Order: sequence, then structure tokens, then C-alpha cells
Amino acid sequence: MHTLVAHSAILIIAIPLLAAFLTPLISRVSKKARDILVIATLVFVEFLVIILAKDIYLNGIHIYTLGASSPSLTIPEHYMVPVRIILEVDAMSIFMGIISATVSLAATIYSISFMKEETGGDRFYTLLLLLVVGMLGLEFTGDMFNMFVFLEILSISGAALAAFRTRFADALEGGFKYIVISAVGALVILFAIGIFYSQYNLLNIAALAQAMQYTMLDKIALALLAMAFTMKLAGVPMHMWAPDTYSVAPAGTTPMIYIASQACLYGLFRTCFTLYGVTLNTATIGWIVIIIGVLSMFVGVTMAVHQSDVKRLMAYHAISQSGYMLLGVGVGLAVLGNPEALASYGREAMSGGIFHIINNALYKGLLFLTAEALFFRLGTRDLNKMGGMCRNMKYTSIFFIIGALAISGIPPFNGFTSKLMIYESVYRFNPILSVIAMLVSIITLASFTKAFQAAFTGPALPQYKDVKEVPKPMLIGMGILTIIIIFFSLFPGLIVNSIVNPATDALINQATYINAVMGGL
Amino acid sequence: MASLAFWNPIACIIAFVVLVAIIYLFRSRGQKKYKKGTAQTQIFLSGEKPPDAEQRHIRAHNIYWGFFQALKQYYDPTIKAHTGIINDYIIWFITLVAVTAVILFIVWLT
Amino acid sequence: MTGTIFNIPFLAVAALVGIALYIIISQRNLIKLVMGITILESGVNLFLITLGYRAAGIAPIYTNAPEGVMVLPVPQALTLTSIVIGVATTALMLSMIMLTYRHTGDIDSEKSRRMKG
Amino acid sequence: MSKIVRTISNLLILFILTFGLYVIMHGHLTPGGGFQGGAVFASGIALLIVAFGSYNIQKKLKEHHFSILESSGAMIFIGLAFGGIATVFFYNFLVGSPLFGHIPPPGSNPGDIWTAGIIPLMNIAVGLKVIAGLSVIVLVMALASSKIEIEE
Amino acid sequence: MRKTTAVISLGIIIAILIATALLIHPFGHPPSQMDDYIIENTQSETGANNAVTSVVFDYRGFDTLGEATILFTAVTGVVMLFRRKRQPTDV
Repeated sequence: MHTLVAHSAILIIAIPLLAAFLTPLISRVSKKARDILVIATLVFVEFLVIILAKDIYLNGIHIYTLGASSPSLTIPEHYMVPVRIILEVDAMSIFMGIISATVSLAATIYSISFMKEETGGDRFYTLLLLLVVGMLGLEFTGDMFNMFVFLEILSISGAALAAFRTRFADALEGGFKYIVISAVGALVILFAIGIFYSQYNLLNIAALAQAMQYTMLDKIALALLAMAFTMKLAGVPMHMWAPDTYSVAPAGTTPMIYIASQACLYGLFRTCFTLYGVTLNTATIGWIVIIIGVLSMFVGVTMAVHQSDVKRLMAYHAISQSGYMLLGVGVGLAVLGNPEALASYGREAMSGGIFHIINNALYKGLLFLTAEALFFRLGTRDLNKMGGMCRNMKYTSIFFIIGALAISGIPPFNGFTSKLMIYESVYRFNPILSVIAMLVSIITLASFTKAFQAAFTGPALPQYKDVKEVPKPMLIGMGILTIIIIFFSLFPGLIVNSIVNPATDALINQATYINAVMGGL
Repeated sequence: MASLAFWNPIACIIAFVVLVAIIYLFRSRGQKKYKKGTAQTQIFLSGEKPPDAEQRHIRAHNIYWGFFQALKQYYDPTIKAHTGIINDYIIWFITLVAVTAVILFIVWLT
Repeated sequence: MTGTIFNIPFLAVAALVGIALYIIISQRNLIKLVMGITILESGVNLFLITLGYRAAGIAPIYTNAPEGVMVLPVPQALTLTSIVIGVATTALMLSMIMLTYRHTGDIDSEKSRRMKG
Repeated sequence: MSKIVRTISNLLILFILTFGLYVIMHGHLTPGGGFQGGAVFASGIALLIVAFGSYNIQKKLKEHHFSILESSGAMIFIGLAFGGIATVFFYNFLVGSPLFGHIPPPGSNPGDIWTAGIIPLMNIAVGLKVIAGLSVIVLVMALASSKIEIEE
Repeated sequence: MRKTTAVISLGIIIAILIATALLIHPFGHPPSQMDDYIIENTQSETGANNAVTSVVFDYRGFDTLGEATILFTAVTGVVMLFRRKRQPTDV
């Protein structure tokens, strides 16, 4: 057990990778064995993430130096800078890791019945596992270039998955847009990494953070990095790829591609808080993040109300919800240089924003899955053609209601908790921002009322008389997320204290992150 | 957590249970003569034949029509900006990079 | 700012990246768009590889190495990684364009578009 | 393609493939390595596809052959990385052992192929993977452009 | 409107790039604290004469694993895109 914990950081990345390489071989033997392999891998990853999380909350940051003679030997003997790639898992990384592992597990179980009706299943599962690898690697790595490599894994597998239903022209369009955006964004990030390398001859995040002098070149690199990550997480006005991609991605992968974009949110936070930290003029970049967040909230939700395609509607909501996270964490970033304001409301705003990531991942994932269930049974995403589905798909409509109430911030669901934290703390920073956030929440409820009314209520339409409830694996996938949502709704205090606050502190305390690698040098 | 001190999900659950109980009370006091499958469940429209299910259902694009009309000045340019052309997405990106860099530069100057 | 004249390789990088961005934002033909991304990639690769050059350096390989200071090995490794990533991305993009062309009969980013708003 | 092209390719292919294998095998001593050598080798296969047409090649070299080769290459690579997990993932556990474990004399030396631990083995694994990967990309895209559907 | 914005932004980006080229270290004289360690110790630690290969497969081997994974992903993606379809296509 002790050995497992010591190696868990790398195993979380390497085991799904090994399974992904094995999947094409196994599926030549048996389709059933393949499904079992994929599910078992993800369950094992979830287990490893949980034991690693436990270890991190007890013993602090987990360090793993790849290829050294000992995992904790970050810097070679008699030398002053790290040379090898280091995995550095702190409370924030493992927080994102928990989200990725959980949502991926639910989404994969959901995908099983979808794949029975499509060809190319072995490729699908391979790409699915690679997407998980990309997300977890991006979250766990402590090296800039390694982060770029995992960003590319995530982008390429995500784009291939989005284009999976090649019989539709729009699927290819969505996949193509995603990969172009990702390629340009990733190359810009690589350029910024080159700028760091030219100045400090370092690639490790902690070592770079220690050496950071905030020169003119660092400012340029900051602009490039922050905007590239913002584009990848679909912040307005660089969000337009998101509805195109999310709406065409096949069953179960939409939540995963969405969580992958949340991993890029992690990349943005890591850049701003850990890489630059207090050397950065935090008020400026904090305000930039806040403005993008507010724009995302408002434009996302107003465009969502207007949509008549159910998955596009939800994709715009995904953009709008990312705005809350950017707003909450942006307020924390703006007051990072001011310890008094940080203690009185900045930290709580950040906690709200970070708590919103996990809440949103859960209910947004659930909503994407219900939308996909509608598409699976009706063969259309157009809300104008739907109606009366309450009668045919009872469980799906219950899941939809729970998800819709949670996303609209209706108490007692978990969306309310995090939104309340954001409202309260942002109000003390700037009341107008808080008012906009509440307004957006109301429009969110309005738009989900519209979606529910159009799809689930109304008279039984004759053309959908024979529509049945979705198969069991789909219900299990949605059920897992629903149960977690209800658990989070009932015990928000527990969640906030045990996993959210450590993540917030991990972002704020840059010195801890640096010392874990540099050893106080 | 200061913000959570006054708010407890258990209170909401209790309120929800009470609400369900009240609804059940109302429902139990309703007409006992109601039977499914008889003329009672049919739609009554002053003796006219009710329209088809297709016609009765309010479609998604009809909902909030007034809202969109009132905000036409906001919606028209916004929807027009969502061109769906990949080149425009990159234009937005490089614009944002340029704006951010300029802002950081100006802040550094002052 | 000393030795500005020797920074010509970096100016070449700037030119390549600028040209690539111009192509990406101005060309509606999807194949040309992919070409733009490939040029952008070349620009970034050139940037990485020029970072590692040391004046009068030799390749960092000890097999029958002549005397002299060695250039930095890490940028070369990074460039190698970046090139392979570029190949992978380009292959996937071109396949998607081929299939898009089969569906829509067009490789213009405006005419082959199905989704907007 | 014309007869001239086919004859010349038949002659050249041997040299290209040999050179590719040489680059893969000597990655730890001379410029090159698994990726570069694999690319050279795959360019030989691409030459075959161009010269003889994807339809004729596809009868002999099926897509799933390459898939298996690629998966095995990847498995060997990650397996070698896992081999060091008793110490650390990616630990070079072969340095000092008889297999590829010699330590070269410091400074300039003529080069000894039995050095560098797991690096030559990883070069071979990556070489296999790159050969299979690039060939399958070229083959599949060539088949698709001539509207031949591949077998699952 | 769109054209003007694009041209202005592109101009600013190119200005940034040129500024980068002028501000960066003089060509041929990079800082080298990390690379010096690798050049000095590649033979004793990994036994490889070729420092680049030792970086690729040893010091930064995990990147190479990721890179091989990317190639694998792309191949999987391309084969998946051109797979045989059961359903008819909508054109």
C-alpha cells in the first residue's frame, strides 16, 4: 500500500495509457473484454486518485521525479536546478484530478450502450482513455513543456472524438474547429515556453516561479499563455468553437471534452497564481480575468436562451458557468497582493469559484448526458421537433430536472452553495459584478425552463409514440452523477472544508509549491 | 465558512417535505369522481374539436419571443458576431492577445 | 540590446510567425489554413532550435567529437517532440478536411460551414 | 506509376529501409534515433505506395498489421518505462548491466554500441511505433483518396 | 470592421514578436545552467554518447512517451475517421 501511494501519481497517468495501448489488441479478441478493461481501468484510476488525495491532504504536496534514482530527488546532487521532469501534485491538482476521474468514469459507463450501435468501438475507447490521460497528465505535471505535450494529447484525442460520427458533416466541422483552435493555442503556448527557456534555461514550473523576474519578455509570455488557455477554456469572446464542438461530440464524450476544457482552466490558474504569483501585477491580470468572466457569463447565457438546439443550448451554458469560475478566482487574483482584502473576501471568492468547478462538472456533465439521451432516442437535437418526452423517458426527465435546478442555483442543490459564496464575496469587491452574476443565474433558470418545456412537457406527439427509456448503462452513468450531486447538496460544508479550501490555499501559497521542488534553496 | 452558517440544506429538505405534504393534502381533498379514460380526461374547447397534439405543443422557438424582441438591439449584433467561420475565431484570439499585451504594457508604463 | 545584428534568426522567427498568422486569418481555403498552421509550427520550431545555439558550438554528441563547446541539447529534444506533434496534428486535420469535402463538396471555411449563431 | 519509377523504387527501397534501421539502431551514438529512423523507414513505405498504388500495397500490408505493430511498439516502450518502477518510473535500470550497460569513457570516444542502458531498446520500440504509425497514416489516407474503404 | 481589427491586431502581434526578437538573449549566447549539467553528465549517468538522445529518452523521457502517445492518438484518429460506416451518410 505504501509503495502504491508513493507511485500513485505516475500510475494514474501510466495505467490508462497502458490500457489505451492495449485496447486495440484486446478488442481483436473480444468486445466484452475490451469494455471490461476500459471500465476496470477507470475504476482503478478513480481508486488511485482517492488514495493519492488522502495522502496529499495528510502529508502535503506529492512529488515524483521521473527517471531519478529516488522519487523525491528533484534536483541532482551538487546542483541547483531541476533537470528531470517532475510530477507535482498539490491539493489543486488532485482536486481537478478527482473531477476528471469521476466524470470520465460516469461518461464511459454511459457510452457503452451507445457504442453497441456504432462501428469503430475499439478506436473510440482508445481515444477515450487517451483523453483521460491528457487531462490527468495536464493536471499533475510540474513541467511547462510536459504540460504542453499533455495539452496536445487532450486536444487531438478530443478533436478525433468530436468528429467520431463521421456520417454527419457537422461532426467533422466541430472536430476540425476544435483541432485548429487547439493547434494554434498550443503553438502559442510553446512560443511562451520558448521565451521562458531563453531567459532562465528552465522548464520546471516551480523553478521558473522562483527565478521569475517579470521582465518585458515575461509580460509578453503572460499575455500569450493567459489568452491561449482562455481560448481553450472557451472564455468569451474566444468561445465560439465551444458550441460547435460540444454539440456534435458523441454520447458520453461531451462531458469529457468539457472537463478537458476545465483542465485548461487549471492551466490558466497555475500560470497566474503559481508561475507568476506575486511578482505579477495581479490587479491588472485579475481584472482581465474578471472581465472575461463577466463577459462569458452574460454572453453565454443570453446566447443560450436563444438556441433551439438542445446541445448548443447546454454548450452556451457551459461557457456561462465557466464565467462564474473566472469571476470568483479572478477576484482572488485581483486582491492577491493585498493580504487584508484577500483574507476578508478574496479567499472566499476563490473558494466559491473553485467549488463551482466541481459542482459545475457534475451537473453540466449530467445535463450533457441527458441531452445526449434525447438525441439517442429521438435522432434529433432540435428542440422545435421535441415534445412530451416526460411520458416516455421518466428517469431521464427526473435527471434533467435535478441538473437544471442545480445549474440555476435553486436551493438546496449544490449550484446554489457555490454561487452564494461567489455572490457574497464578490459583492464586497464590487457590487455590480455580483448583481450581474445573479441576473445571469435567473436567465439560466429561464432558459432551462424553455428547454424542459419544449422537450419534456406538452402533449404526447404521435411521431414519438414508440420512444422508450434509454438503456440501463446510460441510466447508471447519469445516476452516478445524480447521486454525487445530491451528496454535495446535502453536505456542502464538508466538501468545502475538506477539498475546496485546501485547493484554494494551494493556489494562494506559491512558496509551498516552490519549496516542494527547490527545497528552500 | 461564514457564508454557510445561516444556510443549511437540511432546512431546505424539511421545507420541501412540508411542501409535499401540503400538496398531498390538497390533492386528497379533490374530486373523488374523477376517472381515467372517460370523457372527463378529454380536452374541452367549447364543444369544438381540439387541435392536434402537433398544434397544441408550444415549440421552443416561440418561447420568450417578446424577450428577444425587446433585446433586439443586443441580439442582432451578437448573433451576427457568431459567424461560425474558423478564421474569425483566430482573429478574436489574436485581438485578445494584442489587447492583453497592450494593457500589460500600458500598466507597466504608468 | 547589444549584438542586435546577431538576432537575425529571431527576426526570421518573427517573420514566419507573422506570415503564418496572416495566412490563418485571411485564407478561407481550409488546406491553406492548414498550411498556415504548419508554417506557424515551423516558426515556433525554428525559435526553439535557435534558442539552443551557442556561438561556434558543435553537436552535443561525444562519438568522435572534435574539440569545442557543445550546443544545448534540450532545445533539440523539444523541437523533435514538437515536430512529431506537428505531424500528428496535420495528419488529423487533413483527414478531417478530406471527409468534409466528401460531405459538403467544398473546402471553403465559409461555404462548408453548417453551424453558426 | 510508370515502369521506370517502379524499377527505381525497387532498387532504392532496400537502401532506404537499411538506412532507416541503421539510424534507429545507432540513435545513442550518432545523430538520429527512433523517430528519425522510423520516419526514414516509413518514407520507404510511402515510396512503395506511390510507386505501386495503394490498392496493390493494401493487399499485402493490411491496416491491422500496422495497428498491431504500433500497439506493440507502444507497449514495449511503456513496458521499459515501467521496468524501472522498482526505483522510479523511467529509471534507466540497465546501466551497469551486461545488456547495453557499458559506461563509455568520458569525453570524445569512438562509440560503443553496448552502452546507454534502456535507450537503444526504447529507440527500437519507438522506431517500430513510428514506422507503423506513419505508414498507416499514409496508407489510410491514400486509400481514402482513392475511395477504397479499409477493413476494420 | 473585421478587417480593420484583424490588421491592427496582427500589426500589434508582429510588433510584439519583433520586440521579443530584440529583447531576447543575443543569438549564440544562451543561459545554460540546466543544459550544462546534461552535457557534463550524460555519459556517466546514462551511458549515451548522444546527449540529445539521452535527453529525449532519459532526462525528458516522459515527454517522449507523451509524444509517442500523440502519434498513436493521431493514427487512431485517422483510422477511426476513415472507418467503414454502417449507416448511410447524409450529404
